[in-house]
Amino acid sequence: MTRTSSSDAPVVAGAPAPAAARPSRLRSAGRLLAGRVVSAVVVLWGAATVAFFAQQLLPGDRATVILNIRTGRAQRRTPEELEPIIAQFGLDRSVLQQYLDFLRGLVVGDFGTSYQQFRPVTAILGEQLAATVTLSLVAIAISWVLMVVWVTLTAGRGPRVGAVGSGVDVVAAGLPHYWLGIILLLVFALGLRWFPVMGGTGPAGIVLPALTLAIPLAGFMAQATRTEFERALEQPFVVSARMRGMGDTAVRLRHVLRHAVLPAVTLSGWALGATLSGAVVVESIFSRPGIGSVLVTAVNSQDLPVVVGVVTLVAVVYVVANLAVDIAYTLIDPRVRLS
Amino acid sequence: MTALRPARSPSRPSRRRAPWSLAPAAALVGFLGIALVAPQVLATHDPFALDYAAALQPPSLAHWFGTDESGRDLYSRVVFGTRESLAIGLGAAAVGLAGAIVLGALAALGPRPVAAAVDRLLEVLFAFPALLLALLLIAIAGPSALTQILAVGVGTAPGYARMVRGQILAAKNSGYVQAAVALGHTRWRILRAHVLPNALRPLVAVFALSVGQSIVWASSLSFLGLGVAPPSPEWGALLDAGRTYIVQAGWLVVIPGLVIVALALTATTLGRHLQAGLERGEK
Amino acid sequence: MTAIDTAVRFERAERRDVPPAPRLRVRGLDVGFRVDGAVRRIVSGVDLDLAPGECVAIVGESGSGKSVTARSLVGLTGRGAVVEAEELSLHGRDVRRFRSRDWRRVRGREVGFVLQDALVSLDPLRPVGAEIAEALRLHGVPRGERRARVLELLAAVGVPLPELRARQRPGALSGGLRQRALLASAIALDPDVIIADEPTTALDVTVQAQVLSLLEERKRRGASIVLISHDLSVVARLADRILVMRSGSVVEQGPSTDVLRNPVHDYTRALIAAVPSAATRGRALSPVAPPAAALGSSRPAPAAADAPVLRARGLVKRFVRPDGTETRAVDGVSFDLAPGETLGIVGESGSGKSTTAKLALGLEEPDAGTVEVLGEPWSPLPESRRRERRRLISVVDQDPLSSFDPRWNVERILVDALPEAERRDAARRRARVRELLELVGLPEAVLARFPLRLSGGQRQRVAIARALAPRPSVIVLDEAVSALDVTIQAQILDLLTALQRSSGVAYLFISHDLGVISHLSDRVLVMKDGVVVEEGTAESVFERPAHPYTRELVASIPDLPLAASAS
Amino acid sequence: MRQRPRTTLPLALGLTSMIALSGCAAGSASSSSGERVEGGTIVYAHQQEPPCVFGGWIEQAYLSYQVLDNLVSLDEDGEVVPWLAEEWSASEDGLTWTFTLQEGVQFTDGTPVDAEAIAYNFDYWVAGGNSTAQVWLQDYYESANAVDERTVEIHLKAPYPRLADNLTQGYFGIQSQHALETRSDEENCAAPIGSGAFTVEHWTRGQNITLVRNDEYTSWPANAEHTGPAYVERIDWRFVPDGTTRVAALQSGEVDAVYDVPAVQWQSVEDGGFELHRYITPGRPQQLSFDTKEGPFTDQLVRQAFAYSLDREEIVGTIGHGVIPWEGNGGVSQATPGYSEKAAGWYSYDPDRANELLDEAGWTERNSDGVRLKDGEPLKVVLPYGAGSILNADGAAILQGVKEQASEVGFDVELVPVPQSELFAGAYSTPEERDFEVGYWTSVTAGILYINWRPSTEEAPNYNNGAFYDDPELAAIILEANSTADVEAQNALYAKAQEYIAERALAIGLYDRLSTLAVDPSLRGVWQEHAQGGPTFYDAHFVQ
Repeated sequence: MTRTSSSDAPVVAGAPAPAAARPSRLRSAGRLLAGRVVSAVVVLWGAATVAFFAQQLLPGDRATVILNIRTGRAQRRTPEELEPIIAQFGLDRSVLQQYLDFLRGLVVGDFGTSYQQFRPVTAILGEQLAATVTLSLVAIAISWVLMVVWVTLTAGRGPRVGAVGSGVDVVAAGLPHYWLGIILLLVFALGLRWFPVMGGTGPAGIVLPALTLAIPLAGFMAQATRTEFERALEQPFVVSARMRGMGDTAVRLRHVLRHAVLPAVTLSGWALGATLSGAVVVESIFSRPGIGSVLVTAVNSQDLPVVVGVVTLVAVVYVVANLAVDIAYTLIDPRVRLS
Repeated sequence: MTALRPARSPSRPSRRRAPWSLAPAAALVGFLGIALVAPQVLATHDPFALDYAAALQPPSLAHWFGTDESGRDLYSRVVFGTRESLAIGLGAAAVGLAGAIVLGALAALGPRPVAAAVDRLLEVLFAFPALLLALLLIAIAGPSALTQILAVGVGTAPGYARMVRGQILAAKNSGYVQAAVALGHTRWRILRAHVLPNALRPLVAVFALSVGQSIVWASSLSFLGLGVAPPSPEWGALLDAGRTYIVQAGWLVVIPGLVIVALALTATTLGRHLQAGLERGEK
Repeated sequence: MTAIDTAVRFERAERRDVPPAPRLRVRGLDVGFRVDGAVRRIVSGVDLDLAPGECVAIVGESGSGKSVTARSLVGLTGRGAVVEAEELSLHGRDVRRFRSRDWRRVRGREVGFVLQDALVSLDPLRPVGAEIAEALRLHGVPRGERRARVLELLAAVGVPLPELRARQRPGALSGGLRQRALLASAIALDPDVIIADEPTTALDVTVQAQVLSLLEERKRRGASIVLISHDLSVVARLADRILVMRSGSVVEQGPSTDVLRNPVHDYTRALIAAVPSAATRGRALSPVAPPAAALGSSRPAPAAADAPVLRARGLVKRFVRPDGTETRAVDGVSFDLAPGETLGIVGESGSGKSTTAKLALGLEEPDAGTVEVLGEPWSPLPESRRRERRRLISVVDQDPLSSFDPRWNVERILVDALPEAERRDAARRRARVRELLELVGLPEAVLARFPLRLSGGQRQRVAIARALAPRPSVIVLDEAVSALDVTIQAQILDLLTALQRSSGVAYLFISHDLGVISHLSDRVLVMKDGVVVEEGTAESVFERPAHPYTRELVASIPDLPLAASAS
Repeated sequence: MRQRPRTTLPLALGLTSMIALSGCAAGSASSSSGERVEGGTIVYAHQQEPPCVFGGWIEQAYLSYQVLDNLVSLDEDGEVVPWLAEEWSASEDGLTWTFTLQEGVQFTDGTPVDAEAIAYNFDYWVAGGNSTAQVWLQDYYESANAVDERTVEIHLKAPYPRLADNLTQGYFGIQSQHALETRSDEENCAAPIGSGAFTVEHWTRGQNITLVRNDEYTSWPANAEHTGPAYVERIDWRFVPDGTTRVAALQSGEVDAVYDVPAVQWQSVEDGGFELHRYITPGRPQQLSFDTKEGPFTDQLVRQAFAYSLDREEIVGTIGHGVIPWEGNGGVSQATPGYSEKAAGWYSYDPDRANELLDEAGWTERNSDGVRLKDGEPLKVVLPYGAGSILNADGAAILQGVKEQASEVGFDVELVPVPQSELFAGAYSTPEERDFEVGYWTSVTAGILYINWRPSTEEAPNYNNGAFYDDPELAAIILEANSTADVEAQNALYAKAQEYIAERALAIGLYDRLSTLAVDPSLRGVWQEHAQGGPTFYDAHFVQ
């Protein structure tokens, strides 16, 4: 059934002559950027604040905790023992005071000192960030390859293939990291000995951990992509491309894919942040260094400065990732540049 | 980790998916149902009884899923673990969606300042890795089934909240709402009669999906040793316990894992079919 | 349907030499689709010859199988399709044996295909230039020559500033330019067969005219054209021969003049009669008589002296484009709508007519100007004060489906629209709902049904019933019949006329379709870029258009050979 | 198209068996001629990563033992032998100890290991520089002073004849005074300066610490197998929390030695031809102390009943696969001098006896779940344990056995795995919160009894007294033992204390904490030091 376009909102009508539009485009780009920066700052501040006050809720007397961490023995402490700690970390200050100092620290990029390691948190994170980010990026890259190949091969190929295709998507997306990781370890490292058992940071060591993160992510993205892919395949422009004499595969790769990956692009931005959750598990299974293990240790031993550090760091990653996504998005779909 | 969904509404399943994919799901649901109300019917052994003579036996006719380090029958433990695992899954999904609805509704319908604030809050929570929220919560409240439920719920809420927000906004700007306005209905009535029902209805399907995801999540917490107390046969805990024996007794890891995956898949399949059903209109 | 090469099967294929004459020769074309096991027949027994320089039109309403037929001609019928034919040959070659490689060589080079609405028929993510160049690339035009050729082509189809346009994406082009670009990509390799599937649907009349003349030109240059359309008047201008299709088979075919002037088949007659135009004013368009209830006791047409039920003065509505620039969608529009009168607002997309409707309905607040209903202020006014008087003015818009809550069945939809009093009282409620159904000629059976399960016509009737429910004095119809097939449209138009006669309700009728407007309206506003350029009685506007734009509009109305209307 | 079998389960199980096989396969280690190779890097996989190299955790003791030298060392017969100190003696009254240092030993920062430095280290420990050293010394240590370059005097408040024995533990490693005074906490944490056979080269947090040979090494302990610098150039001290992974890494040749072989894998590692070391740490075993202040266990009968209800030998035997020895003695482990067999054998598995005792104690009724009741109150006891920190997976499994067996006679034991964070936050530290304390404490002598059983007083609370059992009588016995010079007599007294504890069922043993090593055949000369069982790589060398 045909539908007229005459009820379109007037906004989309007509072609803005680029010459006329350029200054306003700049202006709006500026506005856009400003907005981004503001929201980024808000997110960072919010994340750090949430983390800070979440810690205030943690049970137990801070000084005792610190002392116990350092002595490695969990027990009650006498005031004499605690006094120096309280002094050192200014725990006698009011929460508000501590919060303000904390914020002041944030601004100058000082997250304080680890209770456990006596080192500045920034140093600890700086050390571990690379490992995790590499892992995440590799994982996302792999998942893209898996996803694109799989979807292009199986999407819009009739009920049977489709069922298999999406079936695999669902299964992959449903695989818990810890389980997948262990199985991969069991099969490829312990069993077939193809990869080292202890991940380490070498290139060989990253394969299994990355796969562990990549496979579920690929399945997850594939679900979204497949839908778009099949939707795009139904679009008239596909037909007209075929009518020009284009082969099916060519159409899929040159036209359809580009439309289909848009949701996946959005997802990957989110994934970069989310893979960190996965990293926690994966790093423990493959005994890799990284933010994940730092986080678990820190939370486990209530090494609060580190926890806040990680949270803020992740927030930063998230913000950056989303910015990257927006850019990628506009590259793939120039229509959204102004909206 | 696939707990969070992006802000877009859940993907449309290809309406062509054959119904046979439902058969195993239905069977599993039936099985779980029984395991839920009357585990003893399905169990072949006492899930807690120690039998050191029979420790670490591979799957056999006597012990379908084999036995663990203390000679307990894994199959029976899995069956008895259903209750707790499902309870946690359902609970977490409920908490998550409830939170999501409140936040989402505020973000979509609240007065401008409130909406803006909630929007930002969602941004912030979204920037928080779900597992981190969970870890903090557990550190605060100490590990237990309840904390697990809350942790997973809180961890998954932001993602769904965004979805709810989108749904509500979509409904709010829909043709039928405009028609209702044109008919002179009051704001509140339109909200009640059109916006909320239409926006929240898809959540039925989402709930099913999220149960599956929540169980996976909860079990990963158990796996990190932050779950329920032993000797509870909660599936994630089983997996964690089996980890030590992975080489000698792989089934202790493989089987509970398969069960969890199977359940997650069932939930997803059902959820998607529910979605398809809803989208196919009233029937 | 997905664009996958069709596995061509032949059962009744027998060896027989084919005279080389026609470029395209079809005999006994059957097309069916496999729906879980069984094959559902969509097209049966279509014969077709396409001589050089000839234009054959296939006319039919949605579901008549015309598009499927067209696509079968280039082997893109779709997944699960079963195409059988005694003969199916292109330039004398039997295409039934074609492998997908053979097809690819033919498509674009020997057969060009134009689809409707280039906004979606060209890849929205790629510059139109690239799309056209693609056709060239696929058929081995060396990289170096492509760019030049693309610009040539764009120029050839009358796109101004080809260099600039080639770099833009469909979304950035106006409907006309887009459609031209699409045409350019189809004729890039100068194929001598062009298949155009609804090439002008969803286009404004002026653009429609331009596109048609482009096709005409190709034809003059010796291209053979298969033109698919639901709109006889579009076809009339171009086609040498017409095939009228209905539910999969050809009900009538012959030279266009014959088919149009003295149609043999009832359906063809109905189709022709259904086309609204100035000539058909006050006449029933459809053989199907409107429901008796609607006719009621015909009232005398109200005297123009009556105070207007709806009065707009100097309405202005501004919009801010995403890039920050401001546009006036509506700029100083004023009008009066007398009781029982039909005021038509006509204009092309972006002319601001829909916005005017929203302002009239009080769904948008004007930035300047006022609206009065029954002499009392209506807009601007706080919604709370407007609410209780909203029953006076109701709306029917283009896409009823989206205006119905998908969770509600017809009964609930109608009940919801009743005034408080009637809604409360069960007996009156039931009575009124039945009455409404009768008015719009729907069986009671539909009450339990859900909008999704209704046909387009039924939906529109429900929408009208809902609009009537509060006994309004004005109904705003925004493109209310644009999405309907001609025959259905005819029925609805008849229904509207009948209802107005019986109930004396006034219509504010908005459409891009001058035929419909001229058929229905007493008075007409012509809008362009938010401004009313001409106003007057239907006769004066359409017979003696003053404003140049109006003249252009009227000129571009595709008209049927008048003989048709004299039956 | 043909159907393929779709079952994953058999596959997965198949895999595990396959792995078992390949495990053995890799095990068949290179038959070596025994020819020593100079240099090389030992890759050693340890379980837990400590926050600092030197400190009060046993992980730290193990680690710092490679980097720091102690005054004295303990040889395989439990004899104290010279290390940094050539000779030592205690005064008549036992209040003054005099240590004479080796000639010309230097810290790796070039400063001399002199009496000054030693004295400074003692003060440093007691001031909290090492929390464990601190609790050992604080109640006896008076002061330390340098008599001359090479002679240092330690003054005690009360006699402590076994002081030298204690000083052999890693907690008492000697650091450069100059380093401690001039460098930042961070530096001293990550790379303490000692005079040891190795120095800390780099610490990649979360992954490994690399130790590099100290080529100027001159101060090897008397019980070392060779003299001069260490044979190997480097030690890559990896942190691999998961036992399975560690063993697999060893079997696949990724590492040369691993710490803490999971009991269940002991056999396959042995079959693989790897060299296994097993050291039962002396001191407090993994034991259960009963809360004698609050709740049902204030009643001795109930405590005894609980003890009788358990077949600890069977539980530990199964979970420990015959590798982990079960321990009946709640005071000290069988490896500890002065260990009392009598105390260990006090309670054998005897459910009937347990039931009698409980009836006698008034817990006569039972509810539907078979839990005993006393005036309506169920016999519910809370057993928190440091999951993953104080107890490993095997320990947790053993506790589940305890819960199950105790339930037979009507105890309802609630197991509460407590994450480290909560422990550090002081959870379950009060009598109200818990009915048991689980845990071990390594030590060379039975002197540990003093730390665990010294009565808590207002001015000097003893939070290490997990049973909250403030009993002057028991304390008196232990104190007397601590200060008894004659080893025989001292051990007799310690034994008496253990039996005192056993008789009143204040604490019962579960199993002995092990320190185990598995070493690739190509690596020789690795031994476990005799104070705590940590790996010692000074004599280690690769062979062809």
